[in-house]
Amino acid sequence: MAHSDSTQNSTVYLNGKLVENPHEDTHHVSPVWEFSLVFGALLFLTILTYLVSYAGLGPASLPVAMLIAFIKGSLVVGFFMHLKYEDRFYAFLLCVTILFVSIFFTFVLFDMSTTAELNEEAGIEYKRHVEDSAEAAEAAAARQAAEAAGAAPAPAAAGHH
Amino acid sequence: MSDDSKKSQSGAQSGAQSEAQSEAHKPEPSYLTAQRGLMSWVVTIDHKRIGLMYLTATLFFFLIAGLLAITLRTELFTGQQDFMSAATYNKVFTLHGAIMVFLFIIPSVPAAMGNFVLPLMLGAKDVAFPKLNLLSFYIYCIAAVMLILTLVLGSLDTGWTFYTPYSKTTGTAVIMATMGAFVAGFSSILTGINFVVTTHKMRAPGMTWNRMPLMVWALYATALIQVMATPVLAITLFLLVIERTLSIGIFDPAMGGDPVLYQHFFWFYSHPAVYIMILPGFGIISELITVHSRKHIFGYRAIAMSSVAIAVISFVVWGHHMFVSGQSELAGIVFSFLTFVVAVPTAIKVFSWVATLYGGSIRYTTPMWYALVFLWTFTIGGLTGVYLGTLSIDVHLHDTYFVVAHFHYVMVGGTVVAFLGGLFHWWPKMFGRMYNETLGRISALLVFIGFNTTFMTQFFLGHQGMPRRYYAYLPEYEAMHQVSTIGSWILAVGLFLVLFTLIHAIKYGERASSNPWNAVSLEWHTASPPIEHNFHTTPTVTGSPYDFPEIDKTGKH
Amino acid sequence: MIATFIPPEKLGTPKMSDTPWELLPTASNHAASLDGLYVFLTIICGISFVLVIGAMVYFMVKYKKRSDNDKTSPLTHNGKLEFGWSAVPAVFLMLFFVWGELDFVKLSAPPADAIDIRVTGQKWYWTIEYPGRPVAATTAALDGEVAPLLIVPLNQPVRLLMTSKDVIHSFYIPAFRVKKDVVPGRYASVWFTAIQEGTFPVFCTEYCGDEHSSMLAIVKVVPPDQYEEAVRAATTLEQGEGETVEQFGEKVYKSFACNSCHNTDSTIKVGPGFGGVFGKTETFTDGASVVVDENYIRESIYTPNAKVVAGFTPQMPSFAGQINDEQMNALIAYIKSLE
Amino acid sequence: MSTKASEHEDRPWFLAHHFDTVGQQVSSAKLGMWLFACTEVLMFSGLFLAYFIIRQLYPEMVLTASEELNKTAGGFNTIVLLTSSFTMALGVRAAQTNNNKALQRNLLITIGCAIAFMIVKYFEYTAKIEHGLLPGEYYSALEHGYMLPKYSRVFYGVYFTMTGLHGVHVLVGIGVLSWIYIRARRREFSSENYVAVENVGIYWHIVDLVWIFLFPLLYLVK
Repeated sequence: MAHSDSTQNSTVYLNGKLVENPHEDTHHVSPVWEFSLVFGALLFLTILTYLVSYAGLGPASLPVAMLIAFIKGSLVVGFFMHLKYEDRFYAFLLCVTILFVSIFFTFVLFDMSTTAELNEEAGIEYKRHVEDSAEAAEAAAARQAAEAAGAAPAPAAAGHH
Repeated sequence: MSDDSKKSQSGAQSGAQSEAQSEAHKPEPSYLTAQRGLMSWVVTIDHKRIGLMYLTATLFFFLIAGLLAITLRTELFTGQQDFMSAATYNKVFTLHGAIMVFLFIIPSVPAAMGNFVLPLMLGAKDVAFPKLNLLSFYIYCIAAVMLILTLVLGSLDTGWTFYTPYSKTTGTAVIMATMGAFVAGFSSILTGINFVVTTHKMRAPGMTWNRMPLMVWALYATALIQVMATPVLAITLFLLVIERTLSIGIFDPAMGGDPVLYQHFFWFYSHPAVYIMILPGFGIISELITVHSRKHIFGYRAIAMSSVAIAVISFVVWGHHMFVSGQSELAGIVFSFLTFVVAVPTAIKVFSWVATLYGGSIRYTTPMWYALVFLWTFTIGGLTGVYLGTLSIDVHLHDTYFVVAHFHYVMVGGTVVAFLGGLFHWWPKMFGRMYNETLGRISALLVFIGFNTTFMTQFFLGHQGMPRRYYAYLPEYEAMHQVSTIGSWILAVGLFLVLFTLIHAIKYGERASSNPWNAVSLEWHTASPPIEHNFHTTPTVTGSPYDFPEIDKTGKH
Repeated sequence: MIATFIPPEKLGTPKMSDTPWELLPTASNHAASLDGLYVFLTIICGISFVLVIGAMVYFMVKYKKRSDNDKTSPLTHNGKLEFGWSAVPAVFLMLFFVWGELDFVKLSAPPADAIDIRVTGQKWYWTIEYPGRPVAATTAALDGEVAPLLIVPLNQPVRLLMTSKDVIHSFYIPAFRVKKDVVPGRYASVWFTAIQEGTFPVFCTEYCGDEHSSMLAIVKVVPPDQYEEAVRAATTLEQGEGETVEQFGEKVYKSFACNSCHNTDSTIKVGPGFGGVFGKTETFTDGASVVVDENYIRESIYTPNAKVVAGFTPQMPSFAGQINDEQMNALIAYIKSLE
Repeated sequence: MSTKASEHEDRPWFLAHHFDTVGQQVSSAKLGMWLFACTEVLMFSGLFLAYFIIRQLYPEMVLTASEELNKTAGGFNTIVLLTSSFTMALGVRAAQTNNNKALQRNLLITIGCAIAFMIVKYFEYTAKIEHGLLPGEYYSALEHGYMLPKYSRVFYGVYFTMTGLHGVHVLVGIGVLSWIYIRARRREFSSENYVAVENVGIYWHIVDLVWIFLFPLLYLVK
């Protein structure tokens, strides 16, 4: 609290919990060996991502690469940026940001992956790219051929995306 | 800055010395008269002066966008072309939307009124980063110049939402307008950072989180949204400009992208933005209703927590703008459910305000009238939001005048009415002058009548199927449009009367005491207009900001 | 001007609805349950509005300031009341959500036996293509004036497969309560079963530029037995007997909505005006110039972007495969007759 | 200009008038910087989402188009940025322990690494421009003999947007770091007044953090 002229540093308790006092500030100085250790770990993890990309894990390679990147990120944030020794609120802020980023990602990618859900049952083929002139002519010809053959002209599209 | 320089030159400290111990030597001059000359305004870092500069700029743009709205409504008086061509009409409605959103309603309550009131309410000498505050104002001015420049470069006809692929292919000055909004976003981020840090670190001794006025809670929640949502607007507009210049194809279907992605990016910012617009209005209403009915707020914790809850949930509901836009139906169902979750805290707030009136001693001053008008219009706005959140009804009502009526009820009926109430409430504190009470009440009545005639008819237009942004319409809708246009004229008269009353009060209003409403929160414990660094001695807070003397503590009530 | 080619009074023969608050005609299978939810929602919201504003007005009157030393109630919160007024709205909201969601799923999943009609949105007109019929850009609907016409059989499910050629449009039939954004690059689908005969207007509800408010069309519901006949009549564009070539040319001109971009006098609209254009020498963006004759008109309709008149942008769509020779000759004759 | 003149003597020179104690000023500055860091993360999240969207729309196109990127240059740049982060952290530690010489040395190394990063990026970009692997209309990979899938131009559009915006942040970082270096030479920083160095450190670590996520996604994608 701003203890202007009154010298007492009025620590305020709120139902038993010390109200976060804006004036104390952690002066934690981490030792040099801690930084070098973290730096070494980061270099090792970078080489690890490099190897993982050649290991050819196939579909699993993206989650593994993201996991390694997340570990490297938390090392940088935790030690290089002192978040481990800082006021809890800064870590809370970062977690809220990551929460909003993940909300943004999950909802948009959920929408993109389920766009054809109800349409698929109804047989609507869901085309992503616009038929350019070459494809349009080709599709029109296919449609004529289907009509000539009397088949029900399902909206066949040449070249799925 | 024209009307600021006409400050009263008396300079003498206003009469009553309300501070704890009166100063021995000549009383300190107020922040308006402490320094003289234009330079003292241009390079000021005093949050009160920056607040006034923001107020003048935002009210100026409110005037411009308001006049655009009047020309719109007058053009729509008949179904045929009256005095504008279709292209001009599209440019006018786009500019009405863009200027209102980016240059008036987002900066007005937080930056103009919040800058003035927040440090005073916290008992602080200034905001945490005064220079950053001034930088935020000048970034706002650059954004304003850029949006005015779009007028010169062929104006903008994409709607304030800049939907692609239309905004990619149209020939109007889309790049200059998007860059203007991009820069306005940074001014909003800086204000947001400033307010979050001020609320955390600059509170007076004894002011715990539960002893803060609810206006501070609302500004804090707004600042959090401003910080967390505006960067996504920055990247969206950045991608749009790159799409137009380098056409990277992320939003352009012909090159493999998808326009619905732009809508996801845009609405991820824009729905939290509508809560940036309304949350400060909630804060003002909590202050007005308690002070003018001499009652402790009903459900302090519920209102404070619902401000933060709205701030958080507002990030998960943006899909309800896109139910029929080709978004997947399953995603639509999820968004519709979450939209109803966000409706509950808003309802709690409205019920708590009405409950605050119970057992009070209500003084019908102008701010109180505006608060009551707010309750009427915001309840209608909120309830019609439920219509648009329901999936099947939104299929029918999406992009019709029902949507136009809904968001005007919440924006004009909500934020603007609360803003006007706040202006009347804090005008004595800002300028040390009382406004003319009868003129104020007449303006409240005119605003109420004009507003409701204009936008109530648009609900019926909407459910009759009248599409939005239509320049010419079917004859069936003509009668309702005419009623709406007449209503908009009444609303315009009401707003001009407000402007006149307030400006007139600065020069000719009689002197206001430091606590005309004998309120309890900290900003009323210093002189009005306040001295340069707010308080002689930093006040210590012992109780809640709503412990009015009239509250009967004897328990017999 | 309202749609240059659709006079307002000729749209929607049964008036949309007489009084503003009356609901629209319930002309499709979705309309009934949607209106039911709409009325239920209005009743609940009306009651809660009356309760909230009534309480406000009552408190305003009862607790107005009587004297300077009034005593006000120390009440600051009441747990049960606050829980009550959070739970009750939450229950009603969930009710609305579930009812709305059930209708929405019904609205989004077309039945398998629906008739497929392809609709293409383009800057400022709709092209409707019936199964097995040649593409008819705009079909004759009303005497003289012409609007895109969607002919729908009574009591049979119809599915519209829609896409757009340039920007996002939105196909909205208020009387059927259906709407879907027509996004370029993907198929959007809307389905309904018309249950009331008559014609109803169709709007474009997603802002798409200058003539957004003129992008109208008409839905015409015909009994199932007359459906084939009506579709054939709507999609044939031949020279009726007693019609001069120029009159037939004008019908073709309006059917393909040429007038939404080109005026019939010499003023510029989006493209150049055709008044007195025949025989004039046109200079192009690349500086070359040619005397306007039949071949130039034919070529600039089939491949418009080959030669673009100076001062204009190449945004005219190609009509290759849509206009047959007979219609082209009539069109040329009509343009020749314009002064 | 509070009227208590006497109270002014014991206020340290760097304490602003509206703060009451140094602790309040330092914690306010740090909270402000962390909020700015959050806005940076949110801004780059938009670009990462654009990348994931394209990866979902055209999976095989992204794999083949990213083969053209120079992995060793990307790897070298990652190492350079990690070392600059390491020396930045040491610099902040030096400021905390009043070791002005070490602070200046570390700041110089960090600026050096940042410039090295930009030089490597310059060579990468010129290589791409020559091969025509450019976004949007400027995409002319075919003329340079690259048979790439249909929508590779969109991948290169996102590649250039992400690495370009990150590059701009590195340039801004160089500017801010040299400003701190100038103030360090003027001996402004001490164990009480080092928050400016720490804030620049937070900014620089965020720039490094973005590259840590950007490198595997763009270069090593499989």
